Amino acid sequence: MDTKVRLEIYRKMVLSRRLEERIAELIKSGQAGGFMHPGVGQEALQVAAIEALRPEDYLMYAHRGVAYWVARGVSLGKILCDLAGKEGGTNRGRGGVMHVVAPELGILGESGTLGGCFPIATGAGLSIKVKNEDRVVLCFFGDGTSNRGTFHESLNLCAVRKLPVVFLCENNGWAVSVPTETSTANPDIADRAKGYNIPGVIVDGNEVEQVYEAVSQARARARRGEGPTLIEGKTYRLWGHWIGDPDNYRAREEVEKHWRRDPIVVFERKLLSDGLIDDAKRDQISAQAKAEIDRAVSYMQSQPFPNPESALEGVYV
Amino acid sequence: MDTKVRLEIYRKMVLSRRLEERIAELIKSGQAGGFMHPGVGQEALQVAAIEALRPEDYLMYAHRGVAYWVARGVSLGKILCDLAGKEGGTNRGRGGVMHVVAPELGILGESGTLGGCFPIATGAGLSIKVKNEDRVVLCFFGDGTSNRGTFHESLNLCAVRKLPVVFLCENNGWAVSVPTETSTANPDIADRAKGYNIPGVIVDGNEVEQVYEAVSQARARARRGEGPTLIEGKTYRLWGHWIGDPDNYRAREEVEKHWRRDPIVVFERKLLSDGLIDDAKRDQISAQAKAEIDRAVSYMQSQPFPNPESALEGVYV
Amino acid sequence: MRTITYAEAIREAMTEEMRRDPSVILYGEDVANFGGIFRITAGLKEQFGDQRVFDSPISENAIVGAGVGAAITGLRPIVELQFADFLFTAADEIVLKAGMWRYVHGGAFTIPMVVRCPSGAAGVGPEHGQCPEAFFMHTPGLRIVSPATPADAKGLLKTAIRDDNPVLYFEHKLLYATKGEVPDDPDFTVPMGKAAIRREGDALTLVAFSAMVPKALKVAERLAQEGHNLEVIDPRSVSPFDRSAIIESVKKTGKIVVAEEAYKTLGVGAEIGAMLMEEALEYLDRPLRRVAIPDVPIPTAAALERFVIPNEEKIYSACRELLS
Amino acid sequence: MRTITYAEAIREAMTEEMRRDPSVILYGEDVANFGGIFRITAGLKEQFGDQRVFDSPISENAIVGAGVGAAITGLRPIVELQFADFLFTAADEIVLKAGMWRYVHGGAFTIPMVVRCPSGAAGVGPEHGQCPEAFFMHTPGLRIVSPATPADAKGLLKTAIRDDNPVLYFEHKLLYATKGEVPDDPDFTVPMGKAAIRREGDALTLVAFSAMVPKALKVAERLAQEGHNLEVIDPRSVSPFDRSAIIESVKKTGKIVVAEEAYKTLGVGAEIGAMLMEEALEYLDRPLRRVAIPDVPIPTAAALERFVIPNEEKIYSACRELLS
Ligand SMILES: Cc1ncc(C[n+]2csc(CCOP(=O)(O)OP(=O)(O)O)c2C)c(N)n1
Ligand SMILES: Cc1ncc(C[n+]2csc(CCOP(=O)(O)OP(=O)(O)O)c2C)c(N)n1
Ligand SMILES: [Mg+2]
Ligand SMILES: [Mg+2]
Repeated sequence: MDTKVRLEIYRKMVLSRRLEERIAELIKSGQAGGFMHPGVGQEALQVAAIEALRPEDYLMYAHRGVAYWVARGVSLGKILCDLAGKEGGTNRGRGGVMHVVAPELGILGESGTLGGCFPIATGAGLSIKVKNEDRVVLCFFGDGTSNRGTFHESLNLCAVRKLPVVFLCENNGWAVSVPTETSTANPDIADRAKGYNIPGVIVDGNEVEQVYEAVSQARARARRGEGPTLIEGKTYRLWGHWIGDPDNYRAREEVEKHWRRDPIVVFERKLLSDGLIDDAKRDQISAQAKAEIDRAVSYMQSQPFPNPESALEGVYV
Repeated sequence: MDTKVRLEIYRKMVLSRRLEERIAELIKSGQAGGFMHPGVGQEALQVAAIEALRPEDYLMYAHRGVAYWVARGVSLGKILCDLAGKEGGTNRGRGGVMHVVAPELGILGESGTLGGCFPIATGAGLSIKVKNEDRVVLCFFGDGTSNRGTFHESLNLCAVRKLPVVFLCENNGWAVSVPTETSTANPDIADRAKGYNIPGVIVDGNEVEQVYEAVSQARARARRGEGPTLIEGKTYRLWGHWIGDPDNYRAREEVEKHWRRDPIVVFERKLLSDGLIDDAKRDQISAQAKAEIDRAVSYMQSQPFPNPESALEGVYV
Repeated sequence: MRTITYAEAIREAMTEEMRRDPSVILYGEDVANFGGIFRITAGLKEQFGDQRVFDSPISENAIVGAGVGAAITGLRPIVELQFADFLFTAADEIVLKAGMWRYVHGGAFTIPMVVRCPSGAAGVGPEHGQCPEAFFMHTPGLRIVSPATPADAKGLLKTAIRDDNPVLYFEHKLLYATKGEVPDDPDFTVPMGKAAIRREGDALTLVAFSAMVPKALKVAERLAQEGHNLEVIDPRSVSPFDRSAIIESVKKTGKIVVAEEAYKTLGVGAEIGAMLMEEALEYLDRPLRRVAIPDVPIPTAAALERFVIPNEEKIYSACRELLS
Repeated sequence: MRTITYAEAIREAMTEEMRRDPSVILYGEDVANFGGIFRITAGLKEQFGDQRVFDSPISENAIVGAGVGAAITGLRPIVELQFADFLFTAADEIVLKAGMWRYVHGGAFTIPMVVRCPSGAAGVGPEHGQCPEAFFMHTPGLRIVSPATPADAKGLLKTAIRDDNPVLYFEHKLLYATKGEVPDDPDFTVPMGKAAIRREGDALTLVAFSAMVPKALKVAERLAQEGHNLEVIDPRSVSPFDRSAIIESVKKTGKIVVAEEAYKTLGVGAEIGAMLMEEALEYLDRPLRRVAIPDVPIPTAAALERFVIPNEEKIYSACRELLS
């Protein structure tokens, strides 16, 4: 894996982590509201997968954190404005952080009803196929979300029409308070691929290289016109389901065990041992992240709340 | 397989076939209307599976013909009254032949929207489990119907809660005019079982013994508390999708090829060669069927149309 | 002008728009090889190929949701649901996705999609026979069109396909075979949101759309012979909804009957009644009459269906009551 | 009488009914281990075990449809949807299965199920913040209940659980923490279909339900100080719908304002307006006023949400206009 790519992935993972830590402060201090579902612990899966894309590809992200947007290059200031319900964000306070959008980056938005992502991603794949374009769709979703009927309908439709869609399950073992085994008869989501005659791949979602490799191969397959791939990344949600979640439904030991596999620490060690970064470089990256976030926060604070009457605009073209 | 059972299955297959032939005449002569989807060609699958049930079991039949009801013992007269929209049937003209029902026989009705059957069957399984009863649910559905999202949600829920439900796919190769390969990425529906950690079994749906055996085993498994089984019976729809279907989308040769595997002829040959019936017996069974149907038709003709005002009754308890 | 059927008008509109704009595609169950179970799409696959016209699995959520996904990425999908009732199986995709994806994402996208929905009671019960316009009229973000004539069927479908908003297009099964004159001009379109005054009069305002229009016109003729000149208004689309056409008419007539094939409670007639109470109270000299399904699921048997579906007799007596 | 919260009242009703009748079960996402994301079901799994109280997958169609299947085979399921908006993801199961399974099968079954739906805008947009009563009020076969007080929350939920019809029970998220007196009698129930006159008066009829009731009462107090005695009517259920309570009140006041948290077009206010135009036209001396969401999806940002959701100020000025 290319060094520049690895460093870029590391930088974005750190930036995402720092941003979520800051967002937690903003929410706790009442400077921002909104339904924020932190992605702490899943950054390797999210960032590495998106780095494997090309600029022209489409992205359907999941509800789990900011790393998708950071990886794709959405300005942090805009993300914070969406969080705070201000102008200057991506959706003018209409949809908040649940609907961050950036068509110019291929980011198609989010469905607040889980599983709404699958048919939309399918339709984007249909566009690519019909228009014969050189791009793919990457669709993230959680293990719990994989139990919506839309998963089944969409994977079958994509597979039978050989649409260029990569489905990436972030299996973090939980859906809010429900462990995967309690809700999901076969906790290996990738085993469902056989039912659609498509490849099903399981990777360690906290291992940057495995994720990057799997998504790259799935992307290539999609571009060869061979259709979708179902990738499952095993990972873990280190924070609560949302900011404010009592998180009293998981054993502390379980959570602590996974902190020891914190993907940022894991990846950092590798980069250090491979000599790609040293302590100075690491501190610099983290300092740069802090500075960038500071700028974003003041941008957000400088932005006005939307004009109330503007709520009436833009329902129809 | 018990001789009495085999003969009973044969009798019901013949009775079902003759009844559908008569229904076709009634519809063409305008004596009955309704959305009739004939099951000609699928009687082995339908009758043998239902014979493998016990009287206390629940049945969710599919939209494909009369054999389910005949096998379960619904009076032919009632079926014809539902078809003709008359009193004396099972639903007083409310739902017609699409909603034949008989709680006393465990027949729970039909969902006119395909795939509505799966969650309902799941709920019946839930009742059995919660009340700890000694019965199972048998849920029929077509290959096309298996692409509804409700299939996925229900199989997963039944599997994860180990509900006593037997899912039986009648894969007849077509959904109206669409061949299974065109709509279904993996035409072996049973391959989806792996995604739910349950057994997936493929049988020749035109072979009475195979079907009876598979359903008996699935029923036993369900009763042992081990949960659902997904059975797929490969079969073929010998008539059009509905009575009146031009059926111009299938190659004549294909249809003729399958007529040579007409399950009634196939089974009849076996019974003859096994010496369980002779020509006289066969003619007698067919004559009895005709007589029974004649009685049913005159019962239907003797029944009144429902009183129009009665349409307002029974929306609420 | 040529005389063609409502079904042919729909097919013509799709054919012309697909020829005109390569981004228009069509899919749904049985639409390609079979040409649709009502034969509306016959021949389109042969003309436009199996990438632009294809058969989909029986997966209504994916059918509708993929339409939204395709629309926000540059196509103009026409999706056919086999029966309008199946909108319920895809209600999240219809209401919260098609209807709101643009708004919640701050206007980042347009959603130029059309969902064709064969509607109407025809002896097939409440899962294959409803006219669910009113359900979706409550939702912001959707356009809802219900043509009553071949000309409107063609002109409104062309407008819907060219429109950048999601459109639910209700085609009544019992109108498919009806004939009418349709302009030859390939650019003939009918705007959404503009009611058609099917007949001018000052005695009473009779509002009807879709399959109720021919029934309303027969009633109007019958009452004309009895000396009452009815004004028959066909809104043609309930979103956008030509409120002023109805209000202006009622200011003239002071009486209104609404005939529709929806359940009475919160049918389109409810919105009309409330709107008039808000904006034309002083002009109303007689109570509102709504001729609609008496809040029971549509029964299958002909004897029962006939009793609950509005017919000429019921519309006639509602009008008569107000005129006496 | 004890003073408890709306949330506690809901929990009490479930607890008592589950104790009373072993056929009552409860399931939904996060209801068992976590006690529900709004903590409404806390402790129930511990009391009734993991067969009667369990966590379901994120599968709304199966959740609701299995409720119907369980109900027709002898259980009385209470299913919780995490947000009322998810009714759309299961609309076929709600409208065509729960609502019509009994009718299309000729009355062969009863469907004693309750779907608990947390409703209401709370800074979470149109996929987690709607009050969709009006959508489902159009459908025959469903009961629809929207309590405004702890006493009604408890009494109506107990009635709903004991009822043999499917009930959509809307519990407004912003009411969970509100307190009120609730009778001690474990057999205290509140009938569906009986409006509560929250305040008697003759100046104007103000109809409000769910979270609009406290707002309406504040407005009524304010106007009382200005010398206008409002009658505040809380229908409590929109199916069955206590039409006569509203009609009788309007015959007395001649003026009506409807405040609701639904989209204005075809909101409950539309049915009320049409009904009054049918049955009380001659008594109305002022136009109808509907205070509702101005037909836009509910925006997420507080500044925008506040602008579209009916508040005291908007209800007040609507009343004031009619009173002047
Ligand atoms: C259709 C639907 N059902 C339920 C919810 C509420 N909800 C939001 S996130 C969540 C858990 C999702 O779990 P998973 O898919 O595993 O993603 P994770 O939160 O673990 O990242 C639930 C139940 C929803 N938004 N939409
Ligand atoms: C949700 C839904 N979509 C479509 C239909 C219309 N429809 C009725 S039968 C049928 C074909 C079903 O195919 P399959 O499940 O294979 O059963 P078969 O008819 O082959 O026995 C279709 C599309 C329906 N009733 N419900
Ligand atoms: Mg998860
Ligand atoms: Mg089939």
